[in-house]
Amino acid sequence: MFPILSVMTYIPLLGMIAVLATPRNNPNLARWISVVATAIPLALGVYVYMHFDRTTASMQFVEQFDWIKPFNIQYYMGIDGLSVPMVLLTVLLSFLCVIASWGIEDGVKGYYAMFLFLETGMMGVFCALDFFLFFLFWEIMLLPMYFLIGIWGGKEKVYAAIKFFLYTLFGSVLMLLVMVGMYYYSEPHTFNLLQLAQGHQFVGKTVALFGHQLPLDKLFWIGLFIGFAIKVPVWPFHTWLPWAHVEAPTAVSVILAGVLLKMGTYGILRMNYPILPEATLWASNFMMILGVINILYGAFCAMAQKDLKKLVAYSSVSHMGYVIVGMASFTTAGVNGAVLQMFNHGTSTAMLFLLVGVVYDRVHHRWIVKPDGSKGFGGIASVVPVYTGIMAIGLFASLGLPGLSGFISEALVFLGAFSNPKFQTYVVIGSLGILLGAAYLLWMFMRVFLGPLNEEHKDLEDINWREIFTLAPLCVLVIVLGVYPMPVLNLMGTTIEKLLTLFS
Amino acid sequence: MAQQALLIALFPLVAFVIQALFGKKLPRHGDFVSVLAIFGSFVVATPIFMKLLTDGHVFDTFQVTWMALPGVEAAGKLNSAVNVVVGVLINNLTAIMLFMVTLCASLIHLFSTGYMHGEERYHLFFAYISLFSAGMLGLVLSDNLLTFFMCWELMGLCSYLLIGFYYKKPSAINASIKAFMTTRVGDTMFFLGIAGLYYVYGTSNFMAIYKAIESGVASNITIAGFPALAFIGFMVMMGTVGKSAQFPLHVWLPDAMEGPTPVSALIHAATMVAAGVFLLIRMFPLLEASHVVLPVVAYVGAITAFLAACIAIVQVDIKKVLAYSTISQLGYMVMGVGVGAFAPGFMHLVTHACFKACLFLCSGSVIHSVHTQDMREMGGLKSKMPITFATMFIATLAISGVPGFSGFVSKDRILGGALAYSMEHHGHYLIPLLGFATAGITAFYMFRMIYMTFFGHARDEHKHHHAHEQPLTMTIPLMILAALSFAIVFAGPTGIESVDHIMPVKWFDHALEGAQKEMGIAEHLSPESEAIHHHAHGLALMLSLAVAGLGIFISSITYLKHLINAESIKRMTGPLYTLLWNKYYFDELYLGVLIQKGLLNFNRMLAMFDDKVVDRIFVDGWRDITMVVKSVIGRFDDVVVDRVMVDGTADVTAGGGWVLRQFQTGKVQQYLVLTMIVIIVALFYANLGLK
Amino acid sequence: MNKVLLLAEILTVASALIVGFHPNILYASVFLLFTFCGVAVMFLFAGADFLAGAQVIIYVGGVTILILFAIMLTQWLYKIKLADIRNKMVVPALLSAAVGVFLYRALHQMVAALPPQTPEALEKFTATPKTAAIGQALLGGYLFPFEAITILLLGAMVGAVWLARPE
Amino acid sequence: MNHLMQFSSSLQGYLAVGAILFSLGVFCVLTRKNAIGILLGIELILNAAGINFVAFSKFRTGLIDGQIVALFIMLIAAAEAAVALAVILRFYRLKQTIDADEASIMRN
Repeated sequence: MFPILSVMTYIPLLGMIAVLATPRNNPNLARWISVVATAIPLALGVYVYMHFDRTTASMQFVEQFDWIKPFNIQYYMGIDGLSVPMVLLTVLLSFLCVIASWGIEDGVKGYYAMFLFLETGMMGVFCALDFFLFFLFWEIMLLPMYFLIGIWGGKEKVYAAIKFFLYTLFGSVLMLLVMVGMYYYSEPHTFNLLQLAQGHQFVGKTVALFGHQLPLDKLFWIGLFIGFAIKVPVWPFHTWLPWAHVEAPTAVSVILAGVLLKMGTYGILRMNYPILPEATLWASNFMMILGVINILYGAFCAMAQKDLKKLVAYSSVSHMGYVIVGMASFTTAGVNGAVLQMFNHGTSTAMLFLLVGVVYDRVHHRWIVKPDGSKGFGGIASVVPVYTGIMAIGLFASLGLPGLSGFISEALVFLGAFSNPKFQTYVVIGSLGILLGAAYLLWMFMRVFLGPLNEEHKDLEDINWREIFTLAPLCVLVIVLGVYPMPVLNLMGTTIEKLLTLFS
Repeated sequence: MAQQALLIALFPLVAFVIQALFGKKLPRHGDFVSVLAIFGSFVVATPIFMKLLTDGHVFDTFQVTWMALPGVEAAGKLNSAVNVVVGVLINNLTAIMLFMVTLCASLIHLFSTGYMHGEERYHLFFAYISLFSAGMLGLVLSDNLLTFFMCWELMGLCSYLLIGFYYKKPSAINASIKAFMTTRVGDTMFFLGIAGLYYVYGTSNFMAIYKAIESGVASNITIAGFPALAFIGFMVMMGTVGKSAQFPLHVWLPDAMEGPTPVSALIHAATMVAAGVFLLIRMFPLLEASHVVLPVVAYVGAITAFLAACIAIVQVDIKKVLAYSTISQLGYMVMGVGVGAFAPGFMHLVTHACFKACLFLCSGSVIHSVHTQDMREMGGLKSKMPITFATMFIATLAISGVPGFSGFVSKDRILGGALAYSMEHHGHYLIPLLGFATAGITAFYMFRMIYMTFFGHARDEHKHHHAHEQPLTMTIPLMILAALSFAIVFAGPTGIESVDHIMPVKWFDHALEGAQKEMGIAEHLSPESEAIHHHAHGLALMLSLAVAGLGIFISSITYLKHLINAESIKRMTGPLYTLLWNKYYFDELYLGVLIQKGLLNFNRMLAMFDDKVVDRIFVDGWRDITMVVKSVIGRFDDVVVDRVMVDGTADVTAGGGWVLRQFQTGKVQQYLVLTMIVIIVALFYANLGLK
Repeated sequence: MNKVLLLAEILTVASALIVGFHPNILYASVFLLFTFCGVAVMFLFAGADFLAGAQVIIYVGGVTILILFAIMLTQWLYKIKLADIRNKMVVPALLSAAVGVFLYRALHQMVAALPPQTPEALEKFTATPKTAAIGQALLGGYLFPFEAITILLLGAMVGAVWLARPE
Repeated sequence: MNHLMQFSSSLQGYLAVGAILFSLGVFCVLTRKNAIGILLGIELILNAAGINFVAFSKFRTGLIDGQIVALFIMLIAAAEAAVALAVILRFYRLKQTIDADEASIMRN
């Protein structure tokens, strides 16, 4: 049977090798190879979308064979309702980002090689069903990000790259410990996630740590949660995100916001929920509080930002807060809303970052208000009308305006969270986030686009066809999913139904 | 019939898409696309209205499953399946609203082709207006609160875009963001109400809710500590307060006058703000069931009406006067619903839509001709703009509550209801008191506006000279709207029931009774409350006539005959005047205190906290700690390990080497001596061994 | 016959003492000559007739004369200060005596370990001439050392000539 | 006297002479300052070794191997003496003296 998942994962790797082999003086060849290397997975992704069986919650397109026999480690790849939207998002965004980063001039070969390598890492994380394989791809994905930010980034790129790398590494160390712990404490020592999920193996056991017996499953849960929370990012661990976004080149921060943030929540849903249901129930209150803090904290900080990218970065923190609130509610609408929000946030934030990139490539600064108080951008709507139009769509999508995709997932998350009597007060507080979200995004739209034109930018030329080509699919997705979200929603329905049976 | 009704909303939507994408390239920038679309909707809406008129009742629904999330079949459990079903509901209320909205919108579209002629982003204006109409019609048609909320926010977006239409003016964009944010506050709470509905009933469909309330479901469930129905009722009310600019969220409507006048007419008079009241009417059974919320609604309505009316007295900008009058009239409607008189409330909504749209359009044509909004620069335009004067005067009579006009009919019934409410509940006398006071003040400031604009001598010769009557495309809508302001349209020639027995016009009352039955509101009042109502209405009739007459009288002696000098009154009332002039300092309170001092400083402080504390200390702190540890270990490594251990051994070996070297004397014989010693020792042991 | 052997041994020991203790190097060399003769006689009585002849030719004829030449070349005759200044002698004397004693005891114990020959075998051994047997042994079992010795001698000769050549 | 004759013609006699010669040779080497004196001592030692070999070949083994080894010792001693004297002459030419203590260039 054609190993479609592995092909999708390793085509970019082949692309990378091909790109490295191209002669240095011909950057365009490298660009076209990487376009092809991302187009093929996109095509396969569409094939997977067509042939994905929506009625069953079991794994599909499975590839499973022994890899390291003595430790019972398998090369186990497969996708279900949870990972399909993420896979599609990864494939789509990678394709668009490769086209969006046409403007990179220096070190083109290195840039595209790293980018394709990153795509392999991401695909692997979403398809891996063996903890060891998952962890392997998780680390693979880290490396190219470090180089992409560290080499092609902005002024303080090295600081940002190091901070990003060490932060996530700290998380993955905890994950490693838990992985080994799980391998050791599971009856037939295994890394296979599905087997680990059977029989609540870690519930009763305790482990002696620092002199007293600690409950094993809660320990595992906290370890995994911190490892993934850093990625999401959840409130206390989020400080790497503004740095990484501000310093990363456009396409990289699109991928960072569009896909990498989702790995955290995907990880929690893939591992914490099925394997440690009791611990998840025990910590649901804790997660909900963190989610609400995320929403409000991100929104408040975003309001005070002067840099466009930092503002969007903090808005991502706020929107990921919705995902956590949705997840922690354990209701059908909530969790479905959370996974849909992961997809929608991916598309709308990708649009915002691409748009910020468009203006950054022309003017090489992103100040709404310059640090010295003078006007950064001002009233450029009159100069670049088409750009303003698309920005408005992106803006109102992430704002959660009905008719666009942002609203659907936000509404589902809040309806779901509200129908769980325990969390109603949290939702009332969290709804303040919707309000603040509108505030800082519209404030930015006003300061940058409306009002009197800032003379500095009167010769700003409008958006060109290449940029429109990258933004068009996202616009279509945002509008179509806003009107009729079922195409994505029915992908995940049955899987989430099975997942939630653990918690009712 | 419901499927065709869907077309009503789709026509403007299609027009929006065409206009937004190709508007610029179409001839006349595509304004005809929007106008045709809205007229198309009007044409589709008319048969529905006719059906209501002929057989007094119309009902049809059409539903489709929008979102289906699989889950456990049993309802009420956490992971139970969620099926979001949306659709179209046509009943008496919808039919009337459809007809009224499409009519007003069409007339305003026609008017704005003239008014907006030559504007820079002409095509975008029509795109936004079409989108707005689609939103409003979608709201009226939707049979559940979710799509109702979606269209509600879509309208909020359009009002934001249209208020900020002249985006070069900073005041316009501030006004637009203010409008959006204030309504957004209301919307967020409204959304929580919807979430509450889904929690309690699992659906937000009106019909389902009416039945559930009739069967008395969920009287004991609590949401976040409050009784469920009270929570939902309060949240829904806050939605209305936000959208219909009721106190305390009314600050955005006066600033919304920054937008072009047709926008003010369409959005901020006839339709959008009315949507809030329409929501209350749709959710009336729920509000009634929660017992607590209705009085609050009544008080909010009364207070808003009175406060807005007072401010309107001192305004000099013609559109601001009308804006505050709108807020005041909306307060009336909300008060009507609050006191249980939801049929008169709905009637007032319809009548107000017509005459307020007419007033705004008249003020638009006045502004268009004299190019100023300040009444102090107008005066004596009666002769210059006869048609505009005539239509405006009719609308003013209607709003002031003069019998024979539509305003009088609905306002009188609301005041009657308020009086009956206070009599029945032996308290709350403040509501009718404020109601009658507002009626008087309304009459006063409306006639003040008429006199200052049209009567007396021209205060600004230059502008007076330029004043001219508008072309037909602008005056026809005025005339039609003025025609609709007569009482005969709604309840008979004079509007006074006792008099109208000879030629009663009962269609409106029958429609409203049908709607009430549908909603399950018992009209069967007990006999004594029947008597109270009758008595109240009689008393109300006398009072409202007296109050209106008084208002007109005072207004004419001060502004027409100038017997009382307005300036002297102003000086006398001193502080009160400044209070009113500054709109009770609400703007300063909200913008200054809440936003500038509170929110932005909090954000700056939080962002700074995030950078300095969480980032620096929590994260870089680790780096500093590792630096310290590294240097300590580094020094330890140099001093101890390197010096003592390594070099030490080197010295020892060197010393040892030195000692041994001394044996190397170079004298051969001494070597032999040593060899001999060794041999002896070896032999000695050998001998021992052998033995 | 044993008296001659006894005399030879006493001669050897006495002259060895003089060689060891006499301060004058010339006298020591001469008495070394006599030691060698005594040793030759001992060889005779030990049945090593060829060896005794070789001893006389090599040591007495060659080595001692060589030593005398060396003395003549390195000590100025007219001021022969033949007295060899002897530094401390006590420690070496004790040392060499101890070595001698221990050596003798060790050999003595080894002797006990080997089976003695019968007297008539001893007699027959001393009587039979050994030259033929030595000749065969040299070119038979001991061919390799024999050849090695010839090369050694050649090397020594060339080295000595090269070293002692005048500048 | 008869006992003494008995002893001298036996193996122990030869060994005693050998041991005495050996120790006198060692003494001579250790105490002589004159390089040639050292040579004398060495010759004595070698002869002592020869005697022991011959004695054992007669009194114990009855084989001529001992004698062959003694023969080889003689040959080597001759070669050694020649070379030693050449060295001494060279040293004399260098240092005009053949005092053993002068030859200490190789010291520590």
